[in-house]
Amino acid sequence: MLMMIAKRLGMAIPSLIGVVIVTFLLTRALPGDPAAYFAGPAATPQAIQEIRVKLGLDKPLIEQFGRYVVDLTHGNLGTSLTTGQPVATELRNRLPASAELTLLGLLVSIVIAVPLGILAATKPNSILDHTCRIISTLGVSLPVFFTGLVLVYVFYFLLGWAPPPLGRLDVFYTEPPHVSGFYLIDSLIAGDVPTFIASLKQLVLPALTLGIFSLAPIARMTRASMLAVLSSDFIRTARASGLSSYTVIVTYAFRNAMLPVITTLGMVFSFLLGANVLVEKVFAWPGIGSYAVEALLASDFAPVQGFVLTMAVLYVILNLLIDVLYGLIDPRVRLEA
Amino acid sequence: MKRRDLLKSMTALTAAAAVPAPAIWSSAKAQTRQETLLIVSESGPNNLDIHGVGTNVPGYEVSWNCYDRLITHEMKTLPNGTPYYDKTKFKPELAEDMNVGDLSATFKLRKDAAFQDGTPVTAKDVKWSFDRAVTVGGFPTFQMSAGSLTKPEQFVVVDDHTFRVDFLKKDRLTIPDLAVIVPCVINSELVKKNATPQDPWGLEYTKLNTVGSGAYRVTNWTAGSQVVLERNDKWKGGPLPKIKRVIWRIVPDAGNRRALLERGDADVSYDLPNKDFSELKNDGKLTIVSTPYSNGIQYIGMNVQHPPFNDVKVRYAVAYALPYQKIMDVVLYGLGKPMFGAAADTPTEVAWPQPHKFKTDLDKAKKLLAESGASNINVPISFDLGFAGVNQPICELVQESLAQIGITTTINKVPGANWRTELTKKNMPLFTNVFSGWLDYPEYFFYWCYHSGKSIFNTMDYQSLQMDTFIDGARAAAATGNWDSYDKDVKGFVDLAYTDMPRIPLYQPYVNVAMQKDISGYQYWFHRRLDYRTFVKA
Amino acid sequence: MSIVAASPPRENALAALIKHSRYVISENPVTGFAFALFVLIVLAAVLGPHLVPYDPLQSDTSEALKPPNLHHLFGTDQLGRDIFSRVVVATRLDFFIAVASVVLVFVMGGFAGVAAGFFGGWTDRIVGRIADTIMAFPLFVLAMGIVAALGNTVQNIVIATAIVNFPLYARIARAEANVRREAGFVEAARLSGNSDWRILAFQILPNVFPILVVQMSLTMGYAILNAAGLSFIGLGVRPPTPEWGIMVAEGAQFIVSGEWWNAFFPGAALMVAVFCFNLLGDGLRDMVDPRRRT
Amino acid sequence: MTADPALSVEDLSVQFRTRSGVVHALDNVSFSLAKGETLALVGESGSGKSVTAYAVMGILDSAGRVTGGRAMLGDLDLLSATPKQLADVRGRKIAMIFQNPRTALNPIRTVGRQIADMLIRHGGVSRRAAPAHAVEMLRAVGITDPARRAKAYPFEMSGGMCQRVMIAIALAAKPSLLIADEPTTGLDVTTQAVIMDLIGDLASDLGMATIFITHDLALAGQRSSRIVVMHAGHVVENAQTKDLFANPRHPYTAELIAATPDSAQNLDALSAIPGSLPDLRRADLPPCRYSERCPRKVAACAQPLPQAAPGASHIVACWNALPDRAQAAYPPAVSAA
Repeated sequence: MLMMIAKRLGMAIPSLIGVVIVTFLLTRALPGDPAAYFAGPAATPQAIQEIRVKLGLDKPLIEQFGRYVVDLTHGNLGTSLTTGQPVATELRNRLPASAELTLLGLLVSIVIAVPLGILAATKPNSILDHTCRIISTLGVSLPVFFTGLVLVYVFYFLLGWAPPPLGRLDVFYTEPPHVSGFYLIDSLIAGDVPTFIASLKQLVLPALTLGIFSLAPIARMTRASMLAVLSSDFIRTARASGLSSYTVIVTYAFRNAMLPVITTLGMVFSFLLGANVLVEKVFAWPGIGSYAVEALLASDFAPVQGFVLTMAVLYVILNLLIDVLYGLIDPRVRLEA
Repeated sequence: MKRRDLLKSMTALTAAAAVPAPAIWSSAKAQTRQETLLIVSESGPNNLDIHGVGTNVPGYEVSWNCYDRLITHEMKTLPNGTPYYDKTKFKPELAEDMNVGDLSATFKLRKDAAFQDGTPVTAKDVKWSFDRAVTVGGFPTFQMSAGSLTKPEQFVVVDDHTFRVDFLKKDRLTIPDLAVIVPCVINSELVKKNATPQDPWGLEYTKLNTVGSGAYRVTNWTAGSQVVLERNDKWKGGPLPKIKRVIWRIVPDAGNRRALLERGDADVSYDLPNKDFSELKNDGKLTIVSTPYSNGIQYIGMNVQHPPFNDVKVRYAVAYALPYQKIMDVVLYGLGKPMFGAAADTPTEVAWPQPHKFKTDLDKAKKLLAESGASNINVPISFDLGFAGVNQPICELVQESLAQIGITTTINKVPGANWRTELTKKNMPLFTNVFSGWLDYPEYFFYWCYHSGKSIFNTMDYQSLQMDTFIDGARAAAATGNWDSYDKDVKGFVDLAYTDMPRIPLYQPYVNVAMQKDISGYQYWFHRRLDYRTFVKA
Repeated sequence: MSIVAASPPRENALAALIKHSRYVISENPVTGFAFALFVLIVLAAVLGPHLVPYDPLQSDTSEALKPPNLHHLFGTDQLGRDIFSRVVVATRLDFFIAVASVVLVFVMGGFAGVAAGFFGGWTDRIVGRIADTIMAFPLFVLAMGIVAALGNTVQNIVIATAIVNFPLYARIARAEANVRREAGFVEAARLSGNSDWRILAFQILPNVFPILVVQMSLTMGYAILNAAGLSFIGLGVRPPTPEWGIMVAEGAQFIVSGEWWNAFFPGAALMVAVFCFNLLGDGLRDMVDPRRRT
Repeated sequence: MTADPALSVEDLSVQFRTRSGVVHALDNVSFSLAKGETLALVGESGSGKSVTAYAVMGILDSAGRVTGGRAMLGDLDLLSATPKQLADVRGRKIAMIFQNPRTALNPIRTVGRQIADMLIRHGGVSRRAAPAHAVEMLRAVGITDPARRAKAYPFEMSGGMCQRVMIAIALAAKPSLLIADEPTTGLDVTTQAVIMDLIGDLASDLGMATIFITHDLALAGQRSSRIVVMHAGHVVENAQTKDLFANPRHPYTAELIAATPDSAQNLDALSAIPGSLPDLRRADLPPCRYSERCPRKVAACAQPLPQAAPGASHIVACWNALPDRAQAAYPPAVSAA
């Protein structure tokens, strides 16, 4: 198992290097001039040039890249122009917000999509199957920001069931003491049930928005994988053995069918991290997605680079976790590795 | 619109029936809420110090409320009842007395004033702060220079509580310039302790910490998300503010901001789309205050150095082609003061802004364009995406109108952060923009916008010796109180601006603020941001 | 089901395809519905500007923000433009974005993937690395970055969408080519003296093609969503060009004030199109490879 | 035959609906077997042997549909039984073992637990006691070191061992009928014999009737007392094993016997059966599905197949059967309906 992890990490290194290079080049190609930004509204061209020299922006690209890499190895991701704070600090502060939201969104999606997929697979090509397919396809056919806005309009503005879309916690609650950075977890650790409820309420709509968006891939994969497993030899054996349909579907088929679904979850998570960017904007969510969008539009290099790098690292870690999880479920992987 | 009404009544019904989230607040929390002002806006500060590098406009609001200046403005009341700063009358803030001489002004500081860490405010701090403003460069230094405050030698510590500003020359903007946001007084000892050799003015420290003697201090700031300010109970610059805590949340989506206001969750917002303001105003559930920008104009600018707009006839053609009234109707919803279509016999006034005499007349526009001989004009029309709500429909309407006289345009959205970079380059042929000067004097506006100096707000790259003469003349005359000459020069530059027409004023925008009915005490300031100190929550 | 091992009767290939399609549609009526929708979308894309009652760019401030009525089926927008006309005319641009980006990625990803699968070795490694690197980005953010860096044009939106989908196509093509490399008919072609390139062009590509075509339909939906998302954060097509995404994004500000039709109709059009492409993709997959249906 | 058969299949017809048309997979298949009897279902692949077994077990895949007939297990018609009745019968009264034992077992569940699942479901064994019983079962099917093997996964075991496990699963509830579908396919020759012996021994120990499905006529001859020959979904001949070999009457059976490699026969005599199975999707299937490859085709073959005489012990469905050597003096053993 450890060997496998090490091997996976080794394989991830080239793509991380690729990410660093691509991000660097991409951000340098952004329009806008940080020197002009720093120099302020009334700057003379000379003043801008001075600042350019100070920021090292007059150096050849390759030298700038060298400096960037050296900074990276020291854990220095630079400072954001727009917010004026070190990127590493801000990413650290904002990452839990995004992670909590995305994970919950994924959870919502799994809770809805997996049963849908199973239902569809048990009766392929029935009305039920078509309905499941239409529901999940509809979910992925709506722009995620549109879904979010409509949910806010209906559940907050019209019905008043949801709290105002004002970020992670109602303004009159204080955040729970920082342990994991996840308000749901931290508030429980602190035994603060009202805060737990308040932060859960804030999470419901954005998580639902993300969940709806990612129904389709999970439901499809569950259905396909369930169909494949249900027609496999060992399910035939189980059915011929007269095991109860619950045992056949849940203990035998479902657990086997989950293996490809878990792999898909990795992709879906990455997909959701992208969608998050838009959802965070709608719900004023203080996550890294909204941070990156603002920075990108402002041609603010450092946060964009930091964000992409964080995402790439997350992606690698996530895939690793999935491999580990896969190994836990599937003895073939665990015992043969 | 029956459906709308239905929706509204539904909203009211459900609002009454729904178990409101705040029900779980304890009475203590309700109490807190009573003393807390919740503001929602589109964007937040990027720096808590106005002297900082690249501090944005929301950052000014923090500075205004967290730092004191030597002097500030008196209030007057507009005909509609809105308190409005009086540009001619000053009152002490940190100073208890001001004595303006011929070439200097002397200030006596309050003896009881103290910074929030308890250190008394002394003349030393004032000098350090002013030295900083004229030295750090960028916006603060430029703003100081607008009042002819450029050298540290001008700032003299007489004794601990006496401070003198020496004038380099007579300038009627010097005293007003001491009441703007920039010359704020900073706790110099505290900042020096946190300064580094690379950063002798401690800008990194004040970026994150408010270290003034002002009425509020920032206790929590998450960039792009929220700012929390707590009242300084020992504030001496004025009567103790009623609001104990201000929570300023950043809500990027305008629809959500309106929803928050309408449902009573937010107390104040000042950057909704005009349409929302106009509807909320008619709706009557909220208090809406609309005040024209002092010394501000939204305009269509043209680069006069390059074809096709180097030809004044083409500029006239554009001025006759603009869909002024359409813009007033569907972009502003009437929340703006027209700056076009003055009657032909209207005399030029000694005031700014004032309307020009062009109005939409496509035939005239076509004729002028034909006379100019320009053809096949195809230019981008640019706008600042940061204010897309107004700028984009303006550009779309302008594009449509210009197409009718044969000028083809493509709309070019410039992200907010790049807008100033683009302005600096002075190569956008056609654009819309808004400019408003803090100091409400015509010559101040013209100095920024029409003088052939290096101001980036002369976005048309307009260069005219005659214009420079008028502007410089007006400034000199104002300084010496030669009002006849002043009036002549002001009329001169206004007339010239409307004769050469490098930029076409559209309207004077309004500052709109929406508040819950139980909120009062809003005041209009030249900087157009909120002053928390006078707000009251009933 | 070992019983159908017998070879199917020979039929005219076209007749067989029609018969098979009819079967797929009868088995899956949703696909038939999606196909009908698709025809409608194509018609709107081709004929759109000739079908609409108003000039989609023509403002009429006296008619601004009118709710749907007989003259304006979908109502009017802030500048009094007819939303119905804008929605219909927008079909062409959205369809173009979808098709162009998909064709582009089909060519890029398809060739790279086939080459990687067929030649293996360094080609495979390089293509694999590029795909891995792209995959490590959150896709939407990468698309944003590309459009922000290259500039805000339709062309760049198309390029960005193609790039973020590259790994998907490259991988599918690679896997298919890899399997077929060892297949009997390729072996036979090789033994009869065909060059690698000939084999690639005449034996491998035609076999990989159908699998990728299925993917194309699914990606078309994604392309439209992607463009809409870019519009929402201000990176989409230039105003006042009608495009569904930007119309939804701009209409969103009118939802709370009750002018729901601004966002609703373009949103519905967008949803219907994406929905149709997705369902069609499913159906195509059934036709091309019955067992692969997921 | 016997008054109280273990299983009696009457006129079983099955169709499959596929994307290329309806497959007439089984057509009026009838046979029965007595308690304790071993019957072999023999035919080429695609002849419908397995489909017959699946139809009886109620585990046809979803495209398959029983269009007629009965399968009586005691008083219960398996074909019209409710899913619950079926589930109670399966494993308890009829069990089935399959070919390719390695894929026919749940890959991510230890074999011990798979046996325990059956014991808990049918054997009245408590959850707590089941693991120990499972070990006993493994011992009973001749697995060495059963306690350790119970914790192994199928992929860790050889094919032979997996088949033993499957037998253990099948016999866990001591059923009265075992269907063994090509139980030795995929096993090496020595293992094949061992497994067949094991099945035979356990069947006689338990007094169990056995249906043995195979394409290997010689193996069927060694292991069964009665043979049912199937071709393209029809039963073409049904006779006592000795009788069948001594006196094959259907031309197809005769060809099969001739094609069977037998140590007694010269390899040169091995002849292949000409032609292949007809396409069962055809709408114009001839009444006798062998007629198109039959060397003895006569005009009568265009009529519906002859009906078996009630109570006949040697049934042949052919208008032009080979002469009955045992009863050559008599007219054909079948008569027209």
